[in-house]
Amino acid sequence: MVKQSFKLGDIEFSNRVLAASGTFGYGDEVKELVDVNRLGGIVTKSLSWKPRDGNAPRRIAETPAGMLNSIGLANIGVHKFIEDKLPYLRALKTVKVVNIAASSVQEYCDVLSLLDQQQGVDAFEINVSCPNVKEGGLSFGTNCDMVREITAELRALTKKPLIMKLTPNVTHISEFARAAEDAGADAVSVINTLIGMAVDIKTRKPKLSTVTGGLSGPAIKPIALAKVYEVAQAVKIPIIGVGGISTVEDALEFLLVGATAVQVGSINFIDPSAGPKIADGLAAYGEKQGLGDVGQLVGAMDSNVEFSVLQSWL
Amino acid sequence: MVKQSFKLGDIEFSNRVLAASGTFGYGDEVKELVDVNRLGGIVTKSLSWKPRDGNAPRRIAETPAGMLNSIGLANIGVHKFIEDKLPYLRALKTVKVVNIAASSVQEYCDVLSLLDQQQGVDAFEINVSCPNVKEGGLSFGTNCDMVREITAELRALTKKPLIMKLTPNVTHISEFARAAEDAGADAVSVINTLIGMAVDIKTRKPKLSTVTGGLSGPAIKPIALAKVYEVAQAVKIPIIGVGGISTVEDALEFLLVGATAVQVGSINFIDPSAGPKIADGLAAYGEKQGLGDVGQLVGAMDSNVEFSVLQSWL
Amino acid sequence: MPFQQIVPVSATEEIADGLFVVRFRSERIAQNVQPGQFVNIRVTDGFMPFLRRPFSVSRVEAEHVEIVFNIVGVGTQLLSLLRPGDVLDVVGPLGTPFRYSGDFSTALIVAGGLGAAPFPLLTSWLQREEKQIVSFVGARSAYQLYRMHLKNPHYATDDGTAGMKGTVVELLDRFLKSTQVQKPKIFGCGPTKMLKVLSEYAQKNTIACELSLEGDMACGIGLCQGCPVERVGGSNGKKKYALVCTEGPSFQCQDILLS
Amino acid sequence: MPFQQIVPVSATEEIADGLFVVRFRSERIAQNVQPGQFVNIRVTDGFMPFLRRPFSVSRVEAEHVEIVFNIVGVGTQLLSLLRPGDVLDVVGPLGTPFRYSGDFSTALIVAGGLGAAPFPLLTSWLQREEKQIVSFVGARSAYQLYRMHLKNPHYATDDGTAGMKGTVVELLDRFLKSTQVQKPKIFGCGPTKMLKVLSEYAQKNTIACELSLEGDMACGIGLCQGCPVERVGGSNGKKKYALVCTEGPSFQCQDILLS
Ligand SMILES: Cc1cc2nc3c(=O)[nH]c(=O)nc-3n(C[C@H](O)[C@H](O)[C@H](O)COP(=O)(O)OP(=O)(O)OC[C@H]3O[C@@H](n4cnc5c(N)ncnc54)[C@H](O)[C@@H]3O)c2cc1C
Ligand SMILES: Cc1cc2nc3c(=O)[nH]c(=O)nc-3n(C[C@H](O)[C@H](O)[C@H](O)COP(=O)(O)OP(=O)(O)OC[C@H]3O[C@@H](n4cnc5c(N)ncnc54)[C@H](O)[C@@H]3O)c2cc1C
Ligand SMILES: Cc1cc2nc3c(=O)[nH]c(=O)nc-3n(C[C@H](O)[C@H](O)[C@H](O)COP(=O)(O)O)c2cc1C
Ligand SMILES: Cc1cc2nc3c(=O)[nH]c(=O)nc-3n(C[C@H](O)[C@H](O)[C@H](O)COP(=O)(O)O)c2cc1C
Ligand code: FES
Ligand code: FES
Repeated sequence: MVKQSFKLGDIEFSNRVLAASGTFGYGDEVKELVDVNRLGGIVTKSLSWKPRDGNAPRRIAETPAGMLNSIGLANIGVHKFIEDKLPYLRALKTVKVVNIAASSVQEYCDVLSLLDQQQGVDAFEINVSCPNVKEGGLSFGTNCDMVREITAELRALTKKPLIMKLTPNVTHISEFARAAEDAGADAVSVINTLIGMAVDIKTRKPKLSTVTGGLSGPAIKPIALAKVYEVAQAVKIPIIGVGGISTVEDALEFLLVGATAVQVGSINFIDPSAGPKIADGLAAYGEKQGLGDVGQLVGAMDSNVEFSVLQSWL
Repeated sequence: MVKQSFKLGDIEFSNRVLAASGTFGYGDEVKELVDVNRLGGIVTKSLSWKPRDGNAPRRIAETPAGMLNSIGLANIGVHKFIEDKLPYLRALKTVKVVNIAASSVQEYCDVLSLLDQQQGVDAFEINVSCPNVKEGGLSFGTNCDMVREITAELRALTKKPLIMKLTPNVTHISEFARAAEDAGADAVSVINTLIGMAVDIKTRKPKLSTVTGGLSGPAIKPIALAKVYEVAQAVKIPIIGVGGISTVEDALEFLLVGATAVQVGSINFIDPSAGPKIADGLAAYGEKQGLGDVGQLVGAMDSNVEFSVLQSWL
Repeated sequence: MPFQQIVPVSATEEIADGLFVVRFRSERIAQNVQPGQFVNIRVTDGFMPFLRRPFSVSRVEAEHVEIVFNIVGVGTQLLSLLRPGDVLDVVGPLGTPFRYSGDFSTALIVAGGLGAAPFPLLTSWLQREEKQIVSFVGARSAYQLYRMHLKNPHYATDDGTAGMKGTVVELLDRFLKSTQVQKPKIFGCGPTKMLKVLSEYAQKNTIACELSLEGDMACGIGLCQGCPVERVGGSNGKKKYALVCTEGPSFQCQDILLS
Repeated sequence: MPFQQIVPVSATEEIADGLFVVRFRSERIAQNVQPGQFVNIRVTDGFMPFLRRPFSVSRVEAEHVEIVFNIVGVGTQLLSLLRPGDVLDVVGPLGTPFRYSGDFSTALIVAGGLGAAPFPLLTSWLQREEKQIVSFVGARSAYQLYRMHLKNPHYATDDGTAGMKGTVVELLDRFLKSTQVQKPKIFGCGPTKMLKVLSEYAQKNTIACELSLEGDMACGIGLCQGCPVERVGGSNGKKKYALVCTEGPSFQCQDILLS
């Protein structure tokens, strides 16, 4: 039997496939369709201090091999989460990662502090792709100093695994990963959605109420993979790969370039049991390859290739 | 009859659809398959001072609704271009835009100066997604000052339309567009390819010999559209939209968000006559909508939407 | 309680020009579905189109489930090409059903275009509840009119090529002005613009009214928060939303704001 | 001179387990194609898969063109599902043909697996040129062996389930050691590893040898520079490349470096 589990700090994940934030609700919506415990972990929808109703419709647009969303961080708020959702989650064997969104550093701290005391919250993932009210709405995640500051502040507040989820909408994502590492993060999740948009030709209006939105799905997989690879060259902390992963082969690509684990996002909408299937597939692949541990695949890409940064790809 | 033409400086394009650099060779490869004169213009493969043999195989990998390439700027060099290709091009009625790649500012200047004297070269597009040898291979295009400098230097050397082609692999592409505008560019092309990669699970090697490559095709259309929209809010010079455009509807989306014209790239590989088809489609659409000029569609998106930068899209 | 199942297609039929019925075998869905619920269908093994497509369950016969649709894009195009023997990846039954029982005597079924889809199933359940039923179906022209499996149907077309010339809400109004109806309840489904007019009509005339909405969905099962409809009760700056896929697609008309 | 055409499929056949033939009608391609050339086929109207798929023209009969393939991925899967009456978007004929005439008397055809695809057409042209032909076909096992439309065929399989146990180059070698051949020329097609061995064999024994390569292609018509093969004559730091789609797929073995 090939080993599937891995650890982040004191927390042991039974396998390397997690459900990504915002694509698996709070884990209870699909309990009839999927055996949630077959996932290595679930990451909750981003939680903020107060509930958020989210953006006006239309929030979803389909694109070639992908989708745009503009949910607006709609969530029930941390208090209702603790009351209504945590009791169900607590009973699960899978690792519960709570994702946090906020519009100020203080709000990140408040939400995390409150959750840190709760039983059933195993780890934190921090969504820094949120508009920073103080900076007129510019995303925290595109400012390296902000990412460092948020990481440091939160690090001081919790001993649980702290995962910083990075945005790909920057020139050098590795700088942000390094900032997170320096400030004490246990891991980084790479990537959140890419900025994209679509226009309805008939009405001549943007398809999404917010004009632009976040692109996800198979279309972005090559970009996500390149970002994970870039980060893997830059930091020593574990990387959780996310972006377009829909099959076992996709997950393998992410492990090979250096991801310790992966998250499956949009594919949950099409196949809610994609995560468990991919986890099983990774185990079967490891078995077939005669590996003792799926972890042996992490960073195992054969990169003995003639490569020079002076080569351009065009 | 709806007007299809538009002008850039003194150069008149017969319609708003151009073939993108690197996806239409030097225009002579497909003369038997396509009536090249039905395109508003053709942009040549990037030319450098000396010929370049390009990267080792493998240079192409297919991805969901897109492709990765790592051609390595393979081209015949500016001298051979003038000798072998320009005579054919000169005879064409379509606008000939010559795209230039270089590894130093001096090389950009040398290539442009030589071409500027040639009859049959109507305009220049400058590919700044090239590794800058002086900066250890970092792309010119991710450094705003470099883009400004290259634009200014080249502006001084030519009176022909100067189009700066921007890379999307930056945090705020509009800053680069503004730099190009300030330094005297006549237009910007938005976007070049996105950095991406793919791994062959069987060999555990990167599919491309250069590990990472450039992602193009329908998959990136939502990203390209958002970049064009961002640039349209920031500059007054014309924008040429490029990225994943494969249908008339795609082209319309780009015009609506503010592109003056579009380029079709990867779709040429699948359907070499996609460009003329899209041009005809735009004219037919304009006709049906009772427009006098296809140009009336430029920036005609109805953006009367409730929108605040404080809204996040996740 | 929804299931995800690979089901065999038992029939595909073009019942009118451009109007298709696909029937598949699923005992579990057939036994569990209630009127107004939908199934979410994966139309390709690949990723284009990427998302599932939601369709109301239109009829159930023994272990067979029927959906009805016309071709609007690539998803419905692919569905129309299915042949008996093909298989389909289906999630369902999903959503909150119509409140088909309760304190009303006459069901006034109001359908715009293929908004008729959920009503054959609703009709058979209403008959079990021994409700009276009158149906009103509107379309742009005779051509697009859905005419099957409905009780006491009245028709309206925009161009007058079948039934009354006018909208289906005008048709309903004319009927109610000429006919005494005891304890009516409207069940409406169709384009949002029509539902908005219907909702206003029902509220003005204080008739109970339930609407089945269509909205863009990514998941259909409450995971993505992608399918909001505005809920009554928000304050100006802060709107409140309900999810069409789980809290709907059926809503009491006074609970939601259509735009 | 290539054409882009929408052509009707006239037949699809599984000629052996997993081995498919698709035949389509195109007078223009049928009349213009030369052996070793290929067609580039769009396997879907959509964008998944995104790129066309290149296939050697295997046979021509009147206005009908035949390709042969086995299912390796999504593209060949889609092709295998084609039915007579379906249409196909085809670009061709493309590439540099085999030099089928010239100063040789005996053609030694060497095929690995579905590398046999271009040889039925080559065979008929060689016969017109009144060349002698001997064919050598190798495969992993009897199961995968291509056995049709070739002249004087000899077989080899890795597992010995048909013909000689061994590689097709060993088979060729054994034949040449036991048979006197006047002015031979090798035509090879198959996996790159096999072609590399064949090329070395031909050069060591100074036999003229032409190889038909497969390579990843984005366009197939010289637009993308995506299909390089290393050309002899580069210096260490600066390699030289030829394009498989236009300068090939047929190359003289001494002109290229396989890896
Ligand atoms: C609860 C519900 C029940 C429905 N029942 C029926 C029915 O019984 N019969 C019927 O004909 N139609 C029904 N629809 C509408 C049907 O889902 C769409 O017509 C179909 O998804 C269009 O797919 P397409 O690929 O053919 O069109 P596309 O060209 O892909 O899309 C055409 C338009 O359909 C809309 N659309 C695409 N995907 C979705 C989606 N996932 N959800 C909602 N809208 C979408 C988009 O706005 C798009 O502009 C229902 C929709 C919902 C939400
Ligand atoms: C000039 C030429 C002639 C060929 N003739 C034949 C033939 O007669 N019969 C035959 O069976 N095969 C032939 N091939 C190979 C055939 O093109 C591939 O097997 C086919 O493209 C695989 O497509 P797929 O979608 O089924 O597989 P995929 O799963 O998409 O791809 C499987 C593998 O095929 C390769 N491939 C995919 N797309 C291409 C492409 N555009 N060009 C080259 N390789 C690709 C990739 O390396 C990939 O790993 C030829 C290839 C070339 C270049
Ligand atoms: C509808 C939707 C909602 C999302 N909500 C969140 C969120 O609340 N917080 C977060 O950190 N990421 C959110 N994401 C991003 C995903 O977790 C993931 O990073 C991204 O979608 C890329 O992965 P994928 O291509 O597998 O979907 C959301 C994505 C989608 C599609
Ligand atoms: C194979 C290939 C080669 C390219 N070569 C160049 C080039 O030489 N110079 C350049 O400026 N852009 C080059 N591009 C980028 C395209 O011009 C275009 O910006 C990009 O592909 C996005 O458009 P698309 O999605 O329509 O292909 C190349 C793209 C591809 C796919
Ligand atoms: S469609 Fe995903 S929550 Fe309703
Ligand atoms: S495949 Fe494009 S140049 Fe050969």
